[in-house]
This record gives sequence, structure tokens and C-alpha cells, in this order.
Amino acid sequence: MSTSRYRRGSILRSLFSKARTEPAAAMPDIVPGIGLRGSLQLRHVDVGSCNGCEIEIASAFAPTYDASRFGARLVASPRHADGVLVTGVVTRNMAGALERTLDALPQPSVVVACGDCAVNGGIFREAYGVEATLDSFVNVDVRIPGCPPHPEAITQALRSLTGR
Amino acid sequence: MSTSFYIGALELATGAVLVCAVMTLWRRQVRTIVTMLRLQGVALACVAGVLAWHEHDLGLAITALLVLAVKGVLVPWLLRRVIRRDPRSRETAPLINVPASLVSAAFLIVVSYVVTSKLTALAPSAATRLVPIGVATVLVGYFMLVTRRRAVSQIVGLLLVDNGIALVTFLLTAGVPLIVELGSTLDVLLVVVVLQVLVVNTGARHGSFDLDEMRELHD
Amino acid sequence: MVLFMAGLGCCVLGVVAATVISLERRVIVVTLVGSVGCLLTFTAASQVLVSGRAESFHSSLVLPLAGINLTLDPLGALFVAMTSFVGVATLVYCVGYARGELRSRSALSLLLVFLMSLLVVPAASSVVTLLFFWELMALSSMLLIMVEQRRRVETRVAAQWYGAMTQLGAASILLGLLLLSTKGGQTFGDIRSHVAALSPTLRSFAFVLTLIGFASKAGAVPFHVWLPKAHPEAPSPVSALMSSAMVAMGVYGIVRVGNDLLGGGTLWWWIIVVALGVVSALFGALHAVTSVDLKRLLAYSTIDILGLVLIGVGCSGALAASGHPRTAHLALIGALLLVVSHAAFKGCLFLGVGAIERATGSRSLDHLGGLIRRIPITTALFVVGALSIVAVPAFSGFTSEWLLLQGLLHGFVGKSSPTLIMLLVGVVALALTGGLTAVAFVKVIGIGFLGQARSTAAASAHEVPRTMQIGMGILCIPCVVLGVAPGIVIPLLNRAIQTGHSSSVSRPVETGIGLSLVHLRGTIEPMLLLAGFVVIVAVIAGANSIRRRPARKVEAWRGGGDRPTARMQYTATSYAEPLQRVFADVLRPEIDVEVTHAVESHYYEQSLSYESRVGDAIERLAYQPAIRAVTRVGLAARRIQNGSVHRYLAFGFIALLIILVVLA
Amino acid sequence: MTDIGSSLGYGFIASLTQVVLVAIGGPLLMGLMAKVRTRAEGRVGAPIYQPLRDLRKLMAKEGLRARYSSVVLAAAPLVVLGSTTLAVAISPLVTTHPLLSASSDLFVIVYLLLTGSITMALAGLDTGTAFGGMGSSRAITIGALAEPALLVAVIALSIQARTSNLPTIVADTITHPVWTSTPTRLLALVALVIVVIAETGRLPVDNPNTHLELTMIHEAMTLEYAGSDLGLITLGAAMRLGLLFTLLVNLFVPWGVATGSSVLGLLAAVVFLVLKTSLLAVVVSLIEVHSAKLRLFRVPELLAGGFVLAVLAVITELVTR
Repeated sequence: MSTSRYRRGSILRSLFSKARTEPAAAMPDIVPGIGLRGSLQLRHVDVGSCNGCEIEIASAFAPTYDASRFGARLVASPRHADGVLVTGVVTRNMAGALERTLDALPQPSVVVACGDCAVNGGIFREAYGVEATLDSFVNVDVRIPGCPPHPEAITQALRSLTGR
Repeated sequence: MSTSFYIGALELATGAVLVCAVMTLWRRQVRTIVTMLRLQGVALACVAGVLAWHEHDLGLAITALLVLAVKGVLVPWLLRRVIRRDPRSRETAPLINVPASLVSAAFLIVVSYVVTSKLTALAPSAATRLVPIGVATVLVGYFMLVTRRRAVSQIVGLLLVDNGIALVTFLLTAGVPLIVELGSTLDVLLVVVVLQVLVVNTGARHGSFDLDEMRELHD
Repeated sequence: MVLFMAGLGCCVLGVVAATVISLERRVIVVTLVGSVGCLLTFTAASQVLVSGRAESFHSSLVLPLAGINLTLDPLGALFVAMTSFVGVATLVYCVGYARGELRSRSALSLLLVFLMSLLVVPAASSVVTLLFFWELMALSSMLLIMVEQRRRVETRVAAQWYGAMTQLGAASILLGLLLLSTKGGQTFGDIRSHVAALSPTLRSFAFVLTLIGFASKAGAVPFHVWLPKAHPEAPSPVSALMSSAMVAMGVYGIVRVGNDLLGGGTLWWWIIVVALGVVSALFGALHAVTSVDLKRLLAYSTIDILGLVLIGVGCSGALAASGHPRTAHLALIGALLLVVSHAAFKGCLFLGVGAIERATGSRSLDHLGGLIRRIPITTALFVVGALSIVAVPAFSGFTSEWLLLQGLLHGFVGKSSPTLIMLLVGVVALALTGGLTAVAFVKVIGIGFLGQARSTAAASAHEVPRTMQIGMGILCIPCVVLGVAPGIVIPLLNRAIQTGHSSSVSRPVETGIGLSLVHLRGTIEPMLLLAGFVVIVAVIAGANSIRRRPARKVEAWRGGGDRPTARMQYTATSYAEPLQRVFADVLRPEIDVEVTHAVESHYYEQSLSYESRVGDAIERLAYQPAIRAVTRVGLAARRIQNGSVHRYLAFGFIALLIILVVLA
Repeated sequence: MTDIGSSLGYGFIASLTQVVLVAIGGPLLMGLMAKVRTRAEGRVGAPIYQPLRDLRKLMAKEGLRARYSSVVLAAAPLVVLGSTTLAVAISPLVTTHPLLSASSDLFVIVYLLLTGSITMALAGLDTGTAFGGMGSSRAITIGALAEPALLVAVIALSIQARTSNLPTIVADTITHPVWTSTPTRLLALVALVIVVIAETGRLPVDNPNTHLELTMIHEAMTLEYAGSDLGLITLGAAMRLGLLFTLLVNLFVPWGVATGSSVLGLLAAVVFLVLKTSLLAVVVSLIEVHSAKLRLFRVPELLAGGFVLAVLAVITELVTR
């Protein structure tokens, strides 16, 4: 009982206290040609990642970096998305899924490569079971290098798309 | 105090008593149920208080305070102690699933309305018209006694029945003599204490408050 | 009246034609003659409804002893008009539908006999006439159920059930009406004049007896068991006639006897009616949700809607008995309008199922799917009926349920607590069934017509003959008209309910551009609502089309997996599974899951079969034991007669002796 | 209501105001609720007008049609949005004299909303995918269980007001302020809150921002929609939320609704309504923050509770009359 009362109080307080988030970094240069104007939904596709990137993406949307305040959001269906957020190197098993996902995107759409594996194959480039690099499938609009990339970098990239 | 306000307040308090009774059937957490019981005690005290104010009856006012003290504070506190003793009685284990018991509660309420409509027609007044709600509370309490497994919910059911009876007496006779009310309230208190001791001891011995399992204790 | 008799004459002519004309031109001629007859009766009935003057006809030639008395008063005329409308549609449908057995002499002539008896029953104005044509109706429909008995044995079982139930019902009606006509005179006029002299207990007996009979015809639980067996097995035009016209005769009987002949009656009669209605409405709706066979589903939804009608009739009777004539008439009008629109949409739906069966060869939802692309016209007509039964605004179902609700709602002003409780229970039942009916028909449309075909037959379905579509279309007209402009029929209903209530009642509903209650606050203008909706949708579509790009065709999205197959769709069973689980205590489904494990490891499954059946609990618990008991008695009786002539003669001799002793 | 022409003109202006207000306010309500949630989680979160941004973007994108899909999939967004808009236009949100106020009956509103949900359920089944069917089945089940509670609560209100005509109920409530504190009203209020939470797919019945298909209810039916179609459906859902919230507020705190026929009163009513409704939204989203999503088969318990409370409302009305 007492604990729950404490929680309730803290929530009410948090509504009026100033948010505990890092100050937003300087505005990066916006990717030209894609006018999403402060609203970006992405479908995340893991085509063969080691899940390092996933952890970093999760923390990019967590309270500390809170990418959602710039209008970015991860969604369940590519139909609802403006693009895909690809992590990992394209493995044989996921190649078909990736193609179908790209086909399911309404135009205009963007492709974001998150992490070295997606950008250029990374350490798995020569590995067995790898179909190809992402570039050979589709032309990538935004690249987020790093293994894994820092949440700040991810947030930066997303802001370069939302333009906020 | 204007009659319209008096009637409104009376209806609200009485309605609250019944709603709390239904809530005890609806919620599964015993802690919430006890909270509901406390609210019901407060509402009952409000009924007595409103009547006392309207009738300018000191005895009734004292009764209201008594009810508030015992049913609003003391009994819930005792029940909390029982729950705290036994982590496993945190959830009620209904014999009849919740939607079914809710629907049957609705049925019981209709029944109480039917059976008392004749009775209330005899002396129609602001208070007596609300008697069906009191009867409904009694029936719901009985229903809980019948269909709930844990000993704690049994106590709750008993208390519901008692509250309902108290409500009916308030509404019909506008307050029984103070001494009677005193007796009945203390009586309930005694029952609760006894049940608590029983529950805690059996819990200590057999590690269970489940009445079905208590059946094995008869020899 | 001349027109009416001429119409009946046409039906008789049709029967003759069915027997003499050769096969190739038989169907067209018979249906033509029959529809002409229906049109004649329709005009006759509508004349009566418009003028409000009853016309009667008596002839001692047609029937021995009593002769027949026919009176076309507004109440009867309403049902005659309804029946003949459905009749025309059904006959037109038959032109395209009739094949095989249904084209045989016997089947076609029976169809017209059935139709004729349906037309006469509401016009009958004497006990003998009513019972004669009631029996004719029952027998002809029973034989019609068995038309396809050579191909499908189950039709015989259905016919047995139907025959038994309907005969029991007829027997109790007979008893009841005989009780009424004890004080001399078997015409309804005599009964009306003498009923006051009868003792209250006798009247109550009579009402309860007739109620049992009529309620079993109206498919009220627990007398409903024949309905979900008979409707599915009959050929679709017959099931359409049965479900929209014949079932309504039960309601007609209750109104005629309760309101008209017995003139109101006491409260507890109507409490029984409401109780029947509530139980049937909930039972029917729940089973409609869970059934997979289309016709079975429709049959259960008939039980549901008729239950609502009984609630309306019962509440109206109760309100009248407790002294609220205006709300009583409001509820009654709602109930009658519901009967009429039910005739329209249920007829349309049954004909539609017939069309689906013709197109795909299957009635089970789990074998259908994707029909909207194969048979678009049939789909559209079926959907109109479905929207109407789901009570979408601006369709007939909504208008009638709104009137019914208003009747119950404004009844709450009263003080007598039994009436209030009945109204409360009725309203709750209405509320509960509303959502369930929606589920049932969303399931039918969504599983049956949308998505991908679940069988090759459904994938290669072909549009049905034009005449069948026309037949359904005719029944779609009232679904829309009664919904958009109910003002057309309300005055007629106002007249129809005048009968019986000797004190001429003030009209409870005003009709302008919409409906508005008299002296009560309540109005709807469906036409304006529809117009507003059309305008809004047009605006949205226009605004949307300015900036939108053309839509691209793509594969359905299923989480990156490859092309979806039909087996991955929800089936009718799985669609209703959550509700079936919620109401498991009532429905008592029998579920058996069978898992065969792989030989290598217990953890791998070779195959898994899941089967869930929802039987009729009432049939299982109430009827089967009774049937078993009767069979036992029958076996016992067989022991007495062993075929030896002497023993039979001995029986006769002993009987003679006993009689002599008794007489002495 | 002196002269038909002027009253008609006023009604038109009023209805237009309501539609515009809800069309913009509904998404803003969603944004507000999201904002409250994110702040409670210690995040800044997207700005309140984020839903409007998303809509603007969606409208500019192309739509997609799945193979095996029929006219239903294409028409559903129009029907859903259209029926909701009609309900918004005729119900008494800022004034008691909107267009067609005579036939803005409680049952009409309820069945218009039901029409929207039915269309959505059919659209979910139209593509013949497993997720669509799942969402449709769950949504229609919850709808069917919420329907009785809704209707009975509505009937309780109608019995009290002796009519089921919404504007009349609101107007009479303004003249009889006692009604708002009768047990009937309060019980009906609780029942309606439960129903509204279920109908608008909020926690604890449905999680509006889940990403896992298997936990979806409403979202699963819209998985096939993209671009402007999705925009229409999202707008429809937002307007549904706005309508239900504003109706709830107006039925129980009707003050501020314009009863006369002056444009100034209309503006005042708009301000009042915005304040009242946003307050309700904050409260509801605080409830959401505190509650976890119920198991699908625990939802019937919740709705049964609402149903019983509604029945109680009717009975108390009968008793205390």
C-alpha cells in the first residue's frame, strides 16, 4: 500500500517537474529529398544482427536519449512506416524477408542502415551464410556507422530525417 | 437542511453501500476488497449521520460515530493484519467465475427489488424507498459467503450481510435504540476477532486458509 | 374480398397446372400463376390496410360441416400482404432455382398448397377454418422438407422432428380454441361476444394452451428444437417461406388470440410471453454466433429475432394490462414492424444461402471465402439483408428495433413493479442480442464472402441465374425502404393494431419525413441521416482524392513471410472461439483435441486435430430423455400384440363385456 | 428557435464547428494522453501536436492494396470516418441545437459507432491474413460484450430524462443540476467510462502502441493500410475517441454547452468543452499509466462489471423514483 502511494506521488510530480533528458545536440544537416517534416515511422528489420545494434536502438528510444521527442517512432507494419531501419548483414534466410518488407513500404520511403554490418558488412562480410551487403539490395539513404553505433549517433541520424 | 439535499445525500450514501458490495464480488485482490469494505463502513456511517441530522436524533448520531469507528476503521485494520500474516490469501479463489457472480448479483438485486416493493409501498418515504438496496446488500453478502473459498472472503461476506442488515434497520426504523446497535456492532467485532484468531492459528498449523482444505480437519 | 378469393383461386389453378403441364414448361407456368395469385392477394390486403374496413366471406360448400369463414381485417391483412410479398419473391426465385426433385409435380403443387394455406391462415375467422388450414400448412411444409429425401437421409430425421412438434402444437391450439368456443359458436365473432361469459381460469387455460402451440410455431425456446433441423434441410425457397412467413404465423396467433379474441387478458399471461421471448432471444443469438452451417445460423437467428418480437408483444400486453395503452401500442407497433422487416431480410438471406449453395455446392462457412469477387451481385444482395438484420441505421432492422426500444423505454414511467422488471429484462435481452447478432453476421460476411476461397468449389463459383437474383432483389426493397422511409407503413401498422382493442386507440407514432412519437419525446429521420452520411462521405472522398496518389497492388503483409495461403485465414469456428469460450457455461461446447507425437521424440507432434461441436443443450437435456421414455413405452406396448387373430378378437370381446358392465 | 431558416443556419454552423473541433481535437487528445504518459515515464516525448503531423504526412503518401482484397478494404476508411463524422455532427457537443438535433438519438449514435466497428472488423478480414482475422475476431468480441453495458447505461440515462434524445437530455440536465449527483448518473458514469475505455481501445483493454502483433486488437485490423487510407482510419479512431470523451463529459458535466442560439455562446462553449475534455483525458491517461494490459479473457470480467453497474443504475432509478 505505502509503496504504491509513493509511486503515485512520484508520477504526479514527474508531470510537472522538468524532464530528466540530455540537452538536444546541435541540428545535423537534413538528408535532402525526403520531406517527412517532423514525423518519421520506421519498421526495424534485423537481417542478421548480433543484437548489439538492437540494444543501442532500444536505448536511443529510452528516457535518456528519447528519440521520440523528435517525431521518430518504430512501428509494427512496413505499411505504416516511412522506411526501414536495417541492422546486421544480409543473411540468406532473411534476404527474402528484407525484399518483401521493402516491397511493402508505401512510397516515398527511406532505408537506414544501422551499424557497420548493415553499412558495409562489418566483421561478418566474408562469413558463411551471408547473401550480400545491404547496398547490393537497395540504395541506402542514411548510414549509421559504429559497432555498435552510439545511441546519440542513432538519434542524430533520425533527426537528420525528421528535420527536428 | 433542505429535503432535496437530504434525499440526495441519503440516496448517494445508500447507493455507495450497494456499489461497494458489488465491487467486493468484482475485484480479485483481497486488499482491494477490504478497502471496499472500509468505504462501505464509511458510507453506512454517512447514512446513519444523514438520518441523525434529519431526525435530530442524538443516539443515532452516536451510533453513526460508532459505526464509523468500528466498521470504517477497526475491522478493516484487523482484516489487513490477517492478510499480512498470510501472503497466499492475496487473491480470492471464487467457486463461481467473476462474470457469472456479477450477473447473479444483478439478478439478486432485481429479486430484492421485487420482494421489497410490496413492503416499501406500506410506508412510502424517502428512507423506506431505499430499503431494496439494503436487502440487496444482504443478499450479495450471502452470495459471497456461499461462493468464495478463502476464509478472509468469508469474513468479508459476513460483514457485508451485517452492514446490509444495519442499513435496512436504519432505513426502516430510522435508528434502533443505541444499546441494540452497540451490542450488534460489538458482536460483529467479536466475531471478526475470533475468526481472525482461528484463521491465523489454522494458517500457522496447516499453512492454509482454504476452507475446502479445512474440511479435512473435522477429525 | 373478390380479389383475395381470386388470388387463392390462382393458387389452386397453379396446383392443377403443376400436375398437368409437361416438365419443360411446368416451372415457369406454375410460378407465373402463383405470383399472379400472390399479387392479387397483396392488392386485396393492402386495400384493407389502407381503408381499414374489414371484408369477410362465408361458404358452407368448401368444407363439410362448418364451412369456411374468411375475414380480412387489418391485422390479418398485414400478415397476408407480408406473406404474398415474400411469396412473389420466392416464386420468381424458384424459376432459376428449381432443379431435380423441386421440379417434380408433387413438389411444385405442394409449394403452392403451402403458399395458399399461409395466405388463408391469417384470414381465417373461425376455429375450424383456422385449424384446417393450419394443418394444411404444417403437412405441406413437412412434405416439402422431405423433397430431397432420396439424396439426403437427414431430411427424414428433420421432417420427423418437425412433424412431431407441429402436431403437438396444433393439438394444444385445438384444445385451447375449443375451450373458447364452448359457449356456442365457433366463429371468431361469436367467441368475441361470448368470451366475457367465460370464467377467468378457463380463459387463462385457453390462452396458455394456444400460446404453447403458437410459440412452438414461432420457434420459441424450449419449443424450438424442430427449427434448426427443419430450416437447413428444406430447399431454400421453402426455408425462406417457412422462416419469414410461417414462423410469423405464430406471432399472429398470439396477437390474435391474446389481444383480439380474449381482449387483453391479465398481466401474468404476458409475463410468460416475455419470459419465452427473453430466453429464445439470448439462446438463439448465442447459437447463431457459434454455428458454422449457414442455414443453421440463419435458423438460430430466426429464433433470436422472433424472441425479440415476443418480448415486444409481451411487454405491450403487460403495459396494456397495467393501464398504459399508448406505450403498449408503441411496443406492439415495434414488434409488428420487426416481424415485417424480419420477413424481408430473413427471406432475402435464406434465398441468398440457396444461391451460395447453387454457386459453390456448400453451406458450411469453413468451405467458403472470397465469394465477393466471384459472385458480386449475390454478395451485394446478401449484404443488404445482413446489414438490415444487424440494425445498421437507415435499414429496416434499425427502425423496428428503435421503435421497440422506445416502447419499452417509455413504459418505464409506470409503477407496477412486475411490469417494470419485465421491461428491464426485455431491454437487457435486446442489448445483449444486439452485439451478438452483429458478431454472427460479421462472421458470415467476413468469412464467407471476403478473404481467400477455402475450397476449390468456392474458388470456381459462378454467378447464379438472373431470376434468382431478382427474387432476392425484390426482398431487398423493403429492407431499404422500411429503413429509409418507414413513414410509408406506419399508418398501416397503426390500423393493424386497432383490431382487438375495442376502444379505438390514438395513433402512438406520427409520420413526417421520419418517425416521431406522439406525446413522448423521441424522433428519428433516417432519410436525413442517410443524406447527411452520403454528403459527408462524398466530401471526404473528394478531399482525399485531391492529394492521394493511385493505390499500388501488393502482396498482403504477413510479417515478412512469403505468400499467404487460404489455410492461414481465420475460420468461422476460430472467429467465434473467444465468445464461445466466454459463454461456455451456457453453450456447453464439446471440444476434443487429439495429438499424435512423433516416434523419435515425445516433444515433437506428428499431427494435431481439434474439433469443437456446439450441440443444442436443451434438446440434449430435455427432449432426448422424453423420447427415450416414449420409445420404452412403445416397446412395452408391442408385447401385447403378437399378431394372433384370436388374441385381437379376445381384446374386442373383453372390451365389449366391460362396456356392457359399465352401461348396466 | 424562432425562425426555421436562422435555426437551420445556426445548426449548420454549430455542426461544422463540432466536426472541425473534433477532427483537430481528437488527434490532439491522443497527443495529450501520450504526452502525459511519457512525462510520467520521465521522458519528454513527442509534442502534443505530433498526431496531426503524422496525419499530414500520411495523407501525402500512396495507399497500398493487398491482393485478394475487395472493395471493402478500399471503402472501409470512408465508411468508418463518415459514420463517426455524422455522429459528431449531430450530437450535442458545443450546443444543444446541432443539425438534425431532432434525430440525434442515443441509439442512433450508438448504432452509428457500431457501424464503424463492424466495417473495421470486415476490413480486417478482407485481406485474408491471419493477423487481420485475429484482430477482427478480438475487436468484435470485445465490442459485442461492451454493447450491452453501453446500451443499458444509455437506457438508464434515458429513463431518468424520459427521452433518449441526446440534446434534450443534456438541456434537461443543465436545468436539473440535481440529476448529476443521483446514484443513477454516477453508476451510469462508471459503466460508461469502462465502455469508453474498451471502445476506444485504451489500456487495460488494448494497448494502443504495441508492436507485437499477437497482443494487438485494433492495430491488427489496420496492419494492411498505408498512406492516405491509414490516415483516414487513424483520424476516424481519433475522432471516435474525441466524440466519446466529449459526450461523456457533456452527459455528466453539461455546464458550458450552449443552449441558446448565439454565436458568442458557441465560442464560449468551445472553450469550456476543450477544458473539460482535456481534464478527462489527463485523468484517463493517468489511469492508463497505472494499469497493465488485461489478458484477453479477463476483459469480459471488466465489461461484465460495467454491465452490472449499468443494470444497477437502472434499478436505482426505479427504486429512487
